[in-house]
Amino acid sequence: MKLKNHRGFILLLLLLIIPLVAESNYLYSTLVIIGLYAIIVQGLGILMGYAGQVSFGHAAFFGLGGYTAAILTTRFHWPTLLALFASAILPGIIAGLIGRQTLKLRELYLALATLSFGILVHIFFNEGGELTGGPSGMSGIPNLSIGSFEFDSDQKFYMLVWLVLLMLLIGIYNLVHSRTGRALCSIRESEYAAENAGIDCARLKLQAFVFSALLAGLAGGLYAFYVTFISPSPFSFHTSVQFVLMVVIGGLGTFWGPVIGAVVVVALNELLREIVPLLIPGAGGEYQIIIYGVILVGLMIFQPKGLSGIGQYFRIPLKKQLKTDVKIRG
Amino acid sequence: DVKSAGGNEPYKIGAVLDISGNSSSLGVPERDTLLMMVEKLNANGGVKGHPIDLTIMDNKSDETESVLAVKTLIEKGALAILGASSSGTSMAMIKTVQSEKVPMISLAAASSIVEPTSERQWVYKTAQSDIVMINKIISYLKKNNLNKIAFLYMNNSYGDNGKKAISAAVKDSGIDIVAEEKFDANDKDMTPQLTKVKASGAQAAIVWAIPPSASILTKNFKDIGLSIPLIHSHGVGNQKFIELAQGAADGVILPIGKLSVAQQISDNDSQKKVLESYIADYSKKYNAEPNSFGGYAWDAFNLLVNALEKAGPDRVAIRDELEKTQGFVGISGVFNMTPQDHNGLKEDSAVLVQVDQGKWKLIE
Amino acid sequence: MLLELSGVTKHFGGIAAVKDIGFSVAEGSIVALIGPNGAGKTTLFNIITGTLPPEKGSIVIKGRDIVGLKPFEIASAGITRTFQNLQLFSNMTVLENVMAGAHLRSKKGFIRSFFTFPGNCREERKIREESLTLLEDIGLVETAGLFASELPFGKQRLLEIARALASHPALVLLDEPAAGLNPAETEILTGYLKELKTKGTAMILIEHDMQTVMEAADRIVVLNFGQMIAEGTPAEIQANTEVIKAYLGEDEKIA
Amino acid sequence: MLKIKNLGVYHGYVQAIRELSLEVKEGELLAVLGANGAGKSTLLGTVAGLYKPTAGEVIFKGKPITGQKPEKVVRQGISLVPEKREIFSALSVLDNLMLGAFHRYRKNKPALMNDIQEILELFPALKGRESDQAGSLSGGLQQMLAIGRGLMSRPALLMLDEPSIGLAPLVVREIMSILVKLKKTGVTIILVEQNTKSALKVADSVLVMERGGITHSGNSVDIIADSSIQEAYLGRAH
Amino acid sequence: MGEQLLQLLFTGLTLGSIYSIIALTLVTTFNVTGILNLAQGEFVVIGALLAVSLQGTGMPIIAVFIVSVILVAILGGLLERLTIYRARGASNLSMLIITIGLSISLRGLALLIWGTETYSLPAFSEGGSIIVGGAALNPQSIWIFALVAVTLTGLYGFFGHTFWGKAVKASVYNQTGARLQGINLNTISFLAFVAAGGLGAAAGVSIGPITMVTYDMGFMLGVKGFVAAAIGGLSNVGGAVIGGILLGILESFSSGLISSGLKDAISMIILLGVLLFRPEGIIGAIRERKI
Ligand SMILES: Nc1ncnc2c1ncn2[C@@H]1O[C@H](COP(=O)(O)OP(=O)(O)OP(=O)(O)O)[C@@H](O)[C@H]1O
Ligand SMILES: Nc1ncnc2c1ncn2[C@@H]1O[C@H](COP(=O)(O)OP(=O)(O)OP(=O)(O)O)[C@@H](O)[C@H]1O
Ligand SMILES: [Mg+2]
Ligand SMILES: [Mg+2]
Repeated sequence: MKLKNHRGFILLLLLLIIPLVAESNYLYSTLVIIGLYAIIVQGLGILMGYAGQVSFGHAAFFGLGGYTAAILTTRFHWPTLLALFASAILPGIIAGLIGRQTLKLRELYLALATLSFGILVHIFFNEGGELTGGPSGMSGIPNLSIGSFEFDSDQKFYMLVWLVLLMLLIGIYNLVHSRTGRALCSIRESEYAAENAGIDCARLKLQAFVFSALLAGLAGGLYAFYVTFISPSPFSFHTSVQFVLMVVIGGLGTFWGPVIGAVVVVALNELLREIVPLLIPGAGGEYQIIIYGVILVGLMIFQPKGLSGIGQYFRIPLKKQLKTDVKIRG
Repeated sequence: DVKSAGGNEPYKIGAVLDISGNSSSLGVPERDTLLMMVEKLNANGGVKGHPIDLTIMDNKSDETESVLAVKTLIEKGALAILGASSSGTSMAMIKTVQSEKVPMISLAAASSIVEPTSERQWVYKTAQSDIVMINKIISYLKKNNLNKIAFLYMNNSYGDNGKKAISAAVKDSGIDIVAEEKFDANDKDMTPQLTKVKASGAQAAIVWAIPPSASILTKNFKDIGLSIPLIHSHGVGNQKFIELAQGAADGVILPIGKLSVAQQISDNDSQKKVLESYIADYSKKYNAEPNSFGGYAWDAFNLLVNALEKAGPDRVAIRDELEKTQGFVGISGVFNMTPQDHNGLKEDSAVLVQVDQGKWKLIE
Repeated sequence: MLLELSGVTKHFGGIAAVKDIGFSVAEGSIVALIGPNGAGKTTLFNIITGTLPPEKGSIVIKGRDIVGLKPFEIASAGITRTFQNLQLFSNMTVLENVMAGAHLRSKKGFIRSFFTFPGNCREERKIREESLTLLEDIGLVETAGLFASELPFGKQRLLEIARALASHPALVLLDEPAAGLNPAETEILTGYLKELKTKGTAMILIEHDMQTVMEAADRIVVLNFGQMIAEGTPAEIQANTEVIKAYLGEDEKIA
Repeated sequence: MLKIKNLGVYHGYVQAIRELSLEVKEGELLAVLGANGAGKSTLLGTVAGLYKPTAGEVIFKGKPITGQKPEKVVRQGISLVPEKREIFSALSVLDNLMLGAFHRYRKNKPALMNDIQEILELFPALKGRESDQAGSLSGGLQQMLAIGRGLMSRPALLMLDEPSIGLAPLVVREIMSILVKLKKTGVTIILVEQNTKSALKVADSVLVMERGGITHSGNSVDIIADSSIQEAYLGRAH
Repeated sequence: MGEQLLQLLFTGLTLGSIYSIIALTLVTTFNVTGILNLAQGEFVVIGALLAVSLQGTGMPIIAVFIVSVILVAILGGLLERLTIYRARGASNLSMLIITIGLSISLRGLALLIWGTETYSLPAFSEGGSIIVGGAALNPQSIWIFALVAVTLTGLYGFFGHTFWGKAVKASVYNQTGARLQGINLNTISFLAFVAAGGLGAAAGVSIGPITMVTYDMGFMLGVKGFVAAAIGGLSNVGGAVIGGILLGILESFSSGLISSGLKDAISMIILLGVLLFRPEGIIGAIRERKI
């Protein structure tokens, strides 16, 4: 394989060296959050971008992972690492159970079904009484530890999250460049034709769904161990929408898209928080919100295929680029 | 410019507030109060000649954003953190301030924010805990021989904490909760819940909610012809509640901090002067009445300034000074902190009021 | 016999789209299915491939009844098809379309795909080579890197055929493969199909171009209003007056 | 009637039409032949306004219509029956036909119903299925519907992109005779066909395209006689 | 008990009227443009907030209603030109994201102008609840139903009986086909958003007296409307109204008789049931053949 194809991975490896040079907990936290989102969105990207199945309920799997970790460690005193595994597996199992029926639905109907699943789970977090701590949530989640090594600093957590992400990315890279990746794409393009080519669409869609739920759950578990406090509010419908935004902004059906989407959305939020008050003195959150929305709309108008497509501007010489723009009108 | 105020190095402090998002009705008056306080303090020479450099960050009522915001502030060298506005966003910050050893004064009510204090050495709060308010209500109920009550609460952490507190408080008090109903912050009609209350035979209804749902409930209450006493929580302690309830609020009873009835409290009350000056300052600057949320911010800011004056720019010393606070007269009450009590407010910080022709009236 | 149909029936509302159809396809033979528009030809394909459930009747391939199986199971039993209303994987390249068609000829599942490195995967390379050969044979190899949607209409049809052949099926159902091809191109296609037949692939061919039908088919089945009105060799059909009246027209001269 | 000068059209960075010029006279039936990918559909699409040319001019009845949007072009009296049919599959057959006359009527007039009856006479196979969903029709019936819808707009210039696709031989012949009749009423027709034999029978003049340009043009008799064209496009049977 | 049930029914109808009107506006845009407009809730809120400000100037309520409807209709058209129009040809998902972006920005704008405060609007008619059989019915909900009825009749007439209505439907099913018949998609999309804005504002002004108005309530209203529309089949105007009423009654009875905490859960379960067993909605919509 050519080096060129792996520039992204090399960049990621370089990112892991940051701790040797930088010493900002804020930076690490931001990167941890980006990393967690990237894990979720990368899985969701397989489901949405490759298999073509929209989900507006992934915050539920994220939350299920988080609550699994929280409940197992605080109520049942499981070892943290074991609880982390469980936090990935349980959402996976739930996805397996609900997916078979749900994935028969198409497009908006699937979006609605996943949305209502997400809201149901969110209600469960709120109404779970003693088990989930209700709307006030649960605190006192221990730090994640492997043996006697404890992930008690932002820096250590950052290394962990991005290593996990890197390993997942390698796996996903293999996946999308394999027979399975191709089969997923063909489901997205035409289920009839895919079935007639011998592809078991129902099964493959389910696998992609379970896979994305596993990743979301894993990220949820990591989140619980990172913040050590958990409550229903980060797992609402809004969060599911954020995840979909990240996938689409990054670029559907592209390998790097989801990661780019996660970075851009989180970084944009953080940047706006810093920059807006500088541009408009005395500006509160209102301006941030407005500008964020406007940027979102702008991205979709000018880069409807997502940001990962921007690379093409640097590769195709300008002349050809101009011709590319002459497309079907309307 | 901040530096020029006293010529001395400014003291950096940070605030994380729920300025936008679900709890923005809390965060906005808090922000306004803080901005006003800083301006006034710096104009008067700051803390021993050091101006205060306050950075306010909006967490959008989001817990994850709260964590990121508090880390930014600590990174920028904040000596202490004020906020966050609501319980969830405050809870999310605790791990960070505990491990980074930065004093934090939350503006939210839940007692779990500061308890157990053995695990919350760095965390303080200025809003009265629910139990303070509940006790006020319980004594009213006993006095009027109301033994069967209905409890209605909002389905979020505010309502949830209220429910926990009242369930604990009614034990062994001879009062029975005969109906317990909840509703969503977004609900547009609480008649179904109230129909159940009506059928339950309760002698009084206690509601733990904030407007607009609290106001809608009050309207519905009147509409379906319920005539038992309606007791709300301090969550409705602003004029907005009365306005939105459009006349239905008359007769509503609630425990509240003294801010809303500052004129009516006795001149002997040690808080009177403080309250009146806050009201005057705030009304002058913003052309509006301040509310209790702003009051929490006032208290947090002044507690911190007090500690800073004694301790100087040293986080450990600030924390120690906060814990030693005694007899500090604030908007929400008189604060007496101890190593076991990081809130420091007692029952005397609240009064019972009744709405009478659209105005608060002190009833004790 | 490779495929045997009997008593296959399907209604849509009041319309009997396919009624009591029975015929068989011998191994390595071409059966043409002709009939006026709306006669039920495509519907029959949909039934054989499991896309539509029949109301009645049996469909047996290599001795196994496939009624009730899912389309992908029927594909793995050796039947693939092309679509009259094209169903290409538009946002995939021509080569990927064919490789997706070869799905059945490789084995790696979801988990194994996740853990193996594709660069080292022999299976993947083999499929790629074979797909390119297939494209070469059908005349699409220069366009291998284009998106399927960028092909002109006629070539999209050829691509459908290539994709259907990629899994090396025992039987291919072709729904108007020559539509959109000019006579010269049709001739090449006919030659290609005949060659395929000699290599042992059986076909059912829906086609309105009589020249192709007469030249390629071993047997012809004629449908009209869902019913089978004739079956026989090309010569027999050409002489069948009912077929001429319903479908071919009196003055049609067939070469 | 229609004049095209030095037309150039791109799809992405593939040039589909290069420096193409042609002229169609009023009442003429022009057949356009050519291999797959020659650019025939692109040519019709560009005249109809679906694609925007990068160079050249399209002039209809003396007025330039270059680069106009399809909804505007159709109002000038140009109608395209596209190769992918583009029928409204969830609407009824009747609604599909009605909409063909959208730019003429915009109201449900009796005249409209008469027109529809006429079309149904031309395609008896569609009779009795007026209220069926267009998408449930068989491929060939959908093709008839698309042609019928194109006729409903009563164009001065009718462009058909491979109308014979999917149609039974009898019906193809029927369509060709309809075209001849239409021509007699003064309609100008451009017919893209792969069914060369049928097309040549009815065409006045013929144009052969290759790689986006015109390689041969002339009246149909000459073209049939041209042996090089014979070989390339007409196959063995002539 | 009977009185309680009647009360719950009345409450359900009040809620149902709110959900129906929002579902109706959602379905209208969806039918016309194929876009699910997640900013619809924001149109409702801005309409109501504008009415609050206008009312402050002492205008009579009828004038407030009309001016607010006109202003938001203009806003809708403006936003369509600035965003949807520019993005034409993009995928459905991109369009959905654009409407999400719009809703975020509009919410921010509302926050900027009107702040976090909750406002109330006066009811259309004076006087308190109507008491029937011991249960109270909010008279404002009758006004909302009137609005629903008028809108519904208008939409039925338009889609079912006019040439334009057919053209609009056709343009959703096949854009190229529609343009080739001379149907101007740009105009249709523009008008659809003008209508969405106007209808949204009308809904906002009429529900305001019941729900009160805060800058951020649009999102929840949008979601409820979306659910109601889906129960009704997503592209069916009559279904949207029935779905809305059903949802309202369901919520009312489940919080009155079962548990208020589980009220949303119950409506979600119903929605899932409808999706899984009758994906075309309770009023079946047609399905097309693809092969
Ligand atoms: N899903 C469906 N719903 C309703 N009717 C259908 C459906 N599918 C097919 N039909 C009807 O069944 C009949 C047979 O259709 P079919 O597509 O099999 O015809 P065909 O022989 O392939 O015709 P063509 O040569 O025109 O493609 C037609 O009348 C068609 O309208
Ligand atoms: N949407 C598109 N994107 C990219 N390239 C396209 C597109 N449509 C057509 N082309 C290219 O433009 C050229 C001309 O295509 P066109 O469809 O006009 O050919 P045609 O003569 O109509 O062929 P056919 O007889 O197969 O219909 C071809 O090379 C084709 O690959
Ligand atoms: Mg067919
Ligand atoms: Mg073509």
